[in-house]
Amino acid sequence: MDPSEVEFLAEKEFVKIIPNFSLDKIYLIGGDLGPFNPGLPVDVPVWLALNLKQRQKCRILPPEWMDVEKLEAMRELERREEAFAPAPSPYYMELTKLLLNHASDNIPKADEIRTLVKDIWDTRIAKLRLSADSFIRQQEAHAQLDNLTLMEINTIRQFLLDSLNCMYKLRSNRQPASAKSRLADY
Amino acid sequence: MFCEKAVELIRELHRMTDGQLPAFNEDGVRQVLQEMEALYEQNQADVNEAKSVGRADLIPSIKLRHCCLLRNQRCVVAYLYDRLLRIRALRWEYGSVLPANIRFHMSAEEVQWFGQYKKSLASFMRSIGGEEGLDITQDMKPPKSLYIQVRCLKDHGEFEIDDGTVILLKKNSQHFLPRWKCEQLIRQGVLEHVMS
Amino acid sequence: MDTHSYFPVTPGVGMEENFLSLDDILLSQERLPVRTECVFPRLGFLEKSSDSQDIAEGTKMEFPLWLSKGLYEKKRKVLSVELPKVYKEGWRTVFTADPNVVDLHKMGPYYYGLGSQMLHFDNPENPDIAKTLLQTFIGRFRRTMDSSQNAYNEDTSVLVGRLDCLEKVLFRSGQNGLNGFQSWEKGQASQLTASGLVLNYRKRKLVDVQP
Amino acid sequence: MSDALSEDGSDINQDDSQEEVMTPAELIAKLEEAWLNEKFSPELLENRSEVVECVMEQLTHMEANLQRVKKGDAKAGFHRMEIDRIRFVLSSYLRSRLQKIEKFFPHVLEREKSRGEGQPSLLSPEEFAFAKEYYANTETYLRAVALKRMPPNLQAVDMLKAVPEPCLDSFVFLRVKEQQENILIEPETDEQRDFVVDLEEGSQHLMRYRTIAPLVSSGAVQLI
Repeated sequence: MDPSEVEFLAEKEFVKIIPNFSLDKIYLIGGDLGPFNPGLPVDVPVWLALNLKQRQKCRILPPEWMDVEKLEAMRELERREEAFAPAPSPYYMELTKLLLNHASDNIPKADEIRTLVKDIWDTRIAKLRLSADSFIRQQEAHAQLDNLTLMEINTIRQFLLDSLNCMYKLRSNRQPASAKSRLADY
Repeated sequence: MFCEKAVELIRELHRMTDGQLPAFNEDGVRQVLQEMEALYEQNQADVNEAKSVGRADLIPSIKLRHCCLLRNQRCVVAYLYDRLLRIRALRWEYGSVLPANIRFHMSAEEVQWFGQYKKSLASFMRSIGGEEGLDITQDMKPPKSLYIQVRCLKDHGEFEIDDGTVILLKKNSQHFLPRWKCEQLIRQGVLEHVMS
Repeated sequence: MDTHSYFPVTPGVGMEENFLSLDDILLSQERLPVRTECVFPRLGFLEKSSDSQDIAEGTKMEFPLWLSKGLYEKKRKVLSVELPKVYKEGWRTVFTADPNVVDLHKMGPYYYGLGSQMLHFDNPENPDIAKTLLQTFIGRFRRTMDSSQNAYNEDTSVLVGRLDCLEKVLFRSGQNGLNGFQSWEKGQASQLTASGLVLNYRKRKLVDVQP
Repeated sequence: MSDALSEDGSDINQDDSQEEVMTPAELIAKLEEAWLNEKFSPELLENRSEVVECVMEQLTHMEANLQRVKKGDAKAGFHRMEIDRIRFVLSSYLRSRLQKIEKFFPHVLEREKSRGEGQPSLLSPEEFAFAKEYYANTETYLRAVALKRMPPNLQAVDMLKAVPEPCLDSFVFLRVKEQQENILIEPETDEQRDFVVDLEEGSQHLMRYRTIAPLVSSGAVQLI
C-alpha cells in the first residue's frame, strides 16, 4: 500500500473545528455534517477540516492526545515497555503530519509535538524490527499485534511478507512435493 | 550448446528491469524457431532409425534434443508473454494512444494485441454501474484537493475543462486546473504538478 | 510504487520454477558439472575438447541446470550431476558457523535458488542441504532487513554486493517501503508525477540522439 | 443553498430487492472493506458488484444534483471532494481486481468453469467477459507469433501450468471484526505442534491467509 493511501484513510478521522461561517447541515453520502455556526465547535472529517483551514474558514482544535504532557508520558511508556504500548491514535503519525503541516498555528507547542511523535515512532519501529526478526528466527506461525498502526505495518509489510514467503518455500524444500507434473523442468 | 539464442532473448528483456520495451527481436525469434526445426528434423530421423534398425542407443541423444526443444519453446513463450505484460503497462501509464517511438518497438501482432486489450478494457470500464461507466485508469492516487497548480512542459494545444472553458496549454505556462482532468497529462509528462 | 504498472511473473523460489518467469529461466541457465553415464551419439560437437562424433560415456562436462534436470532420471541414469562446492559439507559447516560472513553473491549469485534446485537430484545429503539453505536465510535475515531499512540515501552498493539474488529482491522491497514512507513524510507522496516509463523513454530518446 | 443537495440520495433504502437495508454510509463502509481486503488478499475475492452498482448510483445521483447547483455554492465543493474520494476507492478497488484477473487469468476462468450451481461467482459479468477476452487475445497472439510455427508436438502450452497460481500460504495482517474461537494454526516446522488461538474482537494478527480465508469472505475479519 502506498503511504498516501494510509494517509487517505487517516483523513476520515474526525476532528473538532471552530468555523467562522454558517451553513446548514450537509448531507454527504458518507453521513451528515454540521450545521456550522460561527464560534461553535463541530466534528468534521480531517479532509474537510484541512480544506476549510486552507481557505481560512475555521480553526482546528487539536485532538486530545496531541498534547506535550500526554505524549511525553506515552514516550516514556513506549521506551520502558518491551511490548508495543497503545498508540496515541491509530493514525497518530498521519494526523501529526497533516495537522502540523496545515494548521500548526492552531496547535500549541507544535515543534515539541513533532519531536515527541517522531521519538515514539522511532522507538516503535525499532521494536517492530526486533519482533520481525524474532518471528522469522522462531519460524512462528502466528503473531498478535494489537497496538500496531496501519502506517507502522505498512513500512515493513512488503519486506516481511516477501521474506516469510521465501522462508516458506525454502522450508517446503525439506518435504519435497511428490509426483507433481512439472512443466518448468526445461 | 543449443538454446543460446533463446536465452539471449530473455537476457535482453531482463536487462530492462523497469518495464521498458526494447524493440521486438524478430530476427532472434526466427533463429530460435529455425533451431527448433533443425532439432525436430534430426530427432525425427533418429527416431525412425531407432525404430527401423533397432538403434536404441540413439535414445539419449533424442531425449537431449527434446529437452532443447522444450527449452526453446519456454524461452520464446516467456519472451513474448513478458513483452505483453510490458505492453499492458503502457496502456495504464500512457493512455490508449502510444507515442510513435514506442509503437515502433512493437511487432504488428503486438500492436494487434494491444488494440484488443484496449478494447476489452474500454468495454469493461463502460459497463461499470450501468450506462455511466467509470474510467479506472484515472484516480491512481488518493485525491488531495480539487484543483492543482500545474506547469506546462511542452506545447500541447487547446484543452477543455469540465465547465466547457477552453484553455491553451503552452510551454512554461502555469494553470490552476481540476485535478482529475490533468492526471493523465501529468503521467504523460505534458504537465508538471507544482506543489505549493 | 503503486502507480507502476509492469508486474513481471515472479520466480518460483524453492524447488518449483515458474514457467514464464525470466528470473527462473536465467537461474536454470546456471551450469553444473556432470558426467555422462552413456554415449550420446551424434552430439560430439557439444563437447569442444574432443573431435569425436559422439559424446563418450564418462565424459565430464558442464550442462546448464535445465538440461541436467530434463535428462535426469532416477531409474535409467544417462548422467550424474555433481553437487557444486558451495553446497558440500565443507561449505555447509562454514554457513552454519556464521552465515553472515559469506559473500553469497560471489558464491552464487543464485545461492538459494540453485541450492533448492539441486534437491531434484538424488543425493543422500539433500536433507542437510535443505536445512542449511533455510538456516542461512534465517541467519542473514536481520542483516538484510537492517541494511534495507537504514541505508536510505547512502551508498548501498557494498551492502547489496554481498547479497544473493533472492536477498537482493528482498532488500529492494525493504527499501521501497522505506523510500515510500520517507517521501510521504516529506510531503511528496501526494504529488502527481510523470510515469516512470515515460521518464525513462524520454531519457533514452536523449541518449539516442547524442552522437 | 439549493434543495437539490438536501435530499440525501438514499434511494437504495427503498429498493425492495435489497436483502438488507443499508444506509449510504454503510454502503461506503462496505466498499472500503472490500477495497482493503482485495488489496491485501493473495487471491481474487468474490465480486461485490451489488456494492459497486449502488456506489455508482450514489455518485451519479450526486453528480446530477450538483449539475443543478449554482456556481460558487459552498456545499458543492464539499460534495465534490467526497465524490472524488469515493471514486478513488471504487477505481482502486476495481483496479486491484482487474490486476489479479490478468495475473491469474487461466486459474480464475478455470474456477468459474468448475463452479457448482448456486455457488457464487468470483467474477462479475463484466469481469468475466474481460477475462475471457484476455485469455483469447493472449492465446491467439502466442499461437500466431510462435506456437503454430513450432514443431507439431510443441504447438500447445498449458496456460494453467504456465501461469502461476495465487499463493494461499502467504501471510497477511488482519483485524478481527467478529470474535472467533479455536482457530487452528498449523505448525511451521516439524519440531512445532499445531495449536489453537482465539481471535478477540478488535485484535490484530499476522498469520497465513489460508487459515482465515473463509473469515475474510464472511466478513468476520478485515485484512489490513
